[in-house]
Amino acid sequence: MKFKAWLKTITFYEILVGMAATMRHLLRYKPITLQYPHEKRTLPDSYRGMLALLRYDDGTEKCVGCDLCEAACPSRVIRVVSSEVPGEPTKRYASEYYMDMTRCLFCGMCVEACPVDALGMTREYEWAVYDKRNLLLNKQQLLAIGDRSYPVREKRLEFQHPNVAFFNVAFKNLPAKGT
Amino acid sequence: MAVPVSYYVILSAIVFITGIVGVLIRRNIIIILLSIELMLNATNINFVAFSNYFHNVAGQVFVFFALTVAAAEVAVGLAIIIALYRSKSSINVDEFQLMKW
Amino acid sequence: MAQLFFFYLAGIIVLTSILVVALRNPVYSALSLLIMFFHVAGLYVTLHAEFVAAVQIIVYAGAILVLYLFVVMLLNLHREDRYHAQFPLATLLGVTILTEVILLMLQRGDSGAPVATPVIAPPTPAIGNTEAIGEVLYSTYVFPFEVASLILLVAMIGAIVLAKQDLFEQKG
Amino acid sequence: MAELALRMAFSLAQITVVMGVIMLTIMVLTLAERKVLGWMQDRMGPMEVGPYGILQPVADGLKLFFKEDIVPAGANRFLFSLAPILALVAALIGFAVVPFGPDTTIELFGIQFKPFIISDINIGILYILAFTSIGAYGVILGGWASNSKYSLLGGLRSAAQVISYELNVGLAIVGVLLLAGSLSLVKITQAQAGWFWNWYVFAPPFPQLLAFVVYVISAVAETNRVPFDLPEAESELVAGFFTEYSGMRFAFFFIAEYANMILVSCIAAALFLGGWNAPYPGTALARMGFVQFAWVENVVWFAAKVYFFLFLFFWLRATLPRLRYDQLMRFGWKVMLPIALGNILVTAIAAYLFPR
Repeated sequence: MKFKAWLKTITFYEILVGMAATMRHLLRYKPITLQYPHEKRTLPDSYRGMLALLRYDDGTEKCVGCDLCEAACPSRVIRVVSSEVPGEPTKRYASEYYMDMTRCLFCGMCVEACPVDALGMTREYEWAVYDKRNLLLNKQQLLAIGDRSYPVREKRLEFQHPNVAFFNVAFKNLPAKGT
Repeated sequence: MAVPVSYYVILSAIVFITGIVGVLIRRNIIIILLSIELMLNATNINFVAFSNYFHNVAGQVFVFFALTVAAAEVAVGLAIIIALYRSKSSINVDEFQLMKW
Repeated sequence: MAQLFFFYLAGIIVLTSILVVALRNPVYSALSLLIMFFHVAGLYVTLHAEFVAAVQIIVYAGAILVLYLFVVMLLNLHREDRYHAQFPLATLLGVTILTEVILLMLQRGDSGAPVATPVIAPPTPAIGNTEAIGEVLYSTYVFPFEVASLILLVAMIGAIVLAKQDLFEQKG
Repeated sequence: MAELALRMAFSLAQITVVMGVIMLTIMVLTLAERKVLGWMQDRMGPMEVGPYGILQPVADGLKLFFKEDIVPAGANRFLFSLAPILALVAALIGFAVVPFGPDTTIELFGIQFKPFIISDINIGILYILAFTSIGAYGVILGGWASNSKYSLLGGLRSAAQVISYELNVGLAIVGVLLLAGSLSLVKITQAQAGWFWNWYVFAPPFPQLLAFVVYVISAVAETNRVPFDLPEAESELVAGFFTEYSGMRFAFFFIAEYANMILVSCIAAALFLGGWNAPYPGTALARMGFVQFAWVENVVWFAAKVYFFLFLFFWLRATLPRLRYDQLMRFGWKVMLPIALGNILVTAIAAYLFPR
């Protein structure tokens, strides 16, 4: 056994095996490289890309300025300034909405937290910019992203089924029965 | 148009004297060793010049012995320098007075 | 032509050897010594000692001077402030030896003519420089050669013993 | 005087051609290395510039040429500029004695010229060894003059490594010199004519296989290539001695490294693998009657051997991880050196017992 090991050492057996492996890869050349800007991977269904603000089908913003996304965000990306809809004291909207995408870690918690499904995750990921300040997105930019990524819009809540309209907030996130 | 051998002797004398002056006036041990290399080279020039002059390769053989001595000197000398630098953190010759009474 | 080469090489040798002594930065000193070694090698080539020239560059420039630079950088030395105070002694010694040499040269009245007939007949031109040196080194000078190898061995061991701090310390 | 001028003009032309070929080879090598590495690692290598990325070296060269040339604060400006030049000169000067083709003479204007050998000096090997050892200066001075601790460490490592392995290179060559009885590369190559078992790797009386292995390993170490690329270990020392270099000075170091690779490959081909000799006696072209074109075959064989070694460099780089520094030194001094010395001993005895 010892002699065998010694023989392997002096004949560079292990090194030769390694070199044979690399040579085999050279001869059976099958690159796994993706030429990225020219070819792109198909994204998985649950891909979480750029965040976007959504609209209803009549073009009004979904966001009601409730600040829940701001509270849910772990890295404090979002800043919402909410105010009343003029003339309708019971309704509110986000007069300003900022996302600092330099800090965003794309966890999707804001989307989960939104009671009116006003936030969505798109499949955009090519957001490299030369100036970091360009990543501080305001409401108009976020809405624009939503407009181009979600061409099919939801109906307004009031015009949906009356039961849904009655519960009105995030019925799918209710706790399960019996807990 | 051959070069007279006396030119080589004068050249090596000048280099040798430069080496002596270097040994005497410098404080840095490394420069002193470099000056000693200068002196050894001066003798080598002489050896080779005379070997050419007398058509006898024995002079060039002696250059090898000088080279051997130079290499040995460098190895030991630099080892001593490192040892001295460890104990004194200086290589100024004025500071090594331990053996002075 | 030969004299032209000689004066160029000799001039550079003298200049760089003075620079070795005069420059205050040890790295610059070592570099001018490097230039000097190259020109000495060139001088050897003009003297038909190609083998010695190559060995000069390999040993002096390739090994010895690299070791010097190595130590200079290892110790991270800075430039020296002033020279030693032995200027008068150095001047005296230098001038004395220089005048001695020049006097000797003048006394002989040597101008290149052979003083004595060459003792040993010139080797046959068919043998190259390297072979001739090898023949002499391994026949006439075998004993000095062995002694030289012994010197190198002793120097190697000595250098290791000196430079390695904890060689003789007991472990544990 | 006219003859001297003619000879100088011819030598100058030779030098220009050789430099051009070497620069071209270096350009090819920069691409080939990345391509081969990529293929061995299931990647593609550069693909962007030109079809299949073949114009990448041009793009690299342009980029390095126009890049800003930065001298770091506190650097020694003179030595910082000198170091890359020293490295490049030391790398390129060795090609003067390499025989690229057969030892034929052509007659031009009544003077004999050797077209494939710039100069055939009788200490050729020693000349190359002398100037490769000068290459360490570029590295060590570049490391020191940058005023950066990574550069300094890289330079010191490199100096120690180059000196250690230069010894092994020299000792590995001695076996061949014993058999050939000459220091001239042309004579050594001529002595290996005939069938391929006359090459000194396989040559009777004692094949220099051990010396060949020692030479190849030491040459890889001496040119600072993987797996012995400690002077420029990216993960430890940023980039070693040329961390602080940019632009053309960086390019000089880069070219010097590749030129060194080509040089050691040329020496290995000339000393161990028969240089320009084909593995069979004579040349096929000469047998078919094209005697005046036989040199083409010789040059092609030489180039093939050199390119085999260059490919070996890439192959090793794709396969092996980097050694640790103390492992490298131990390997050099405790394994390679005794093998080389033993090889010299056995070869000397064999050459004495069976004189050729």
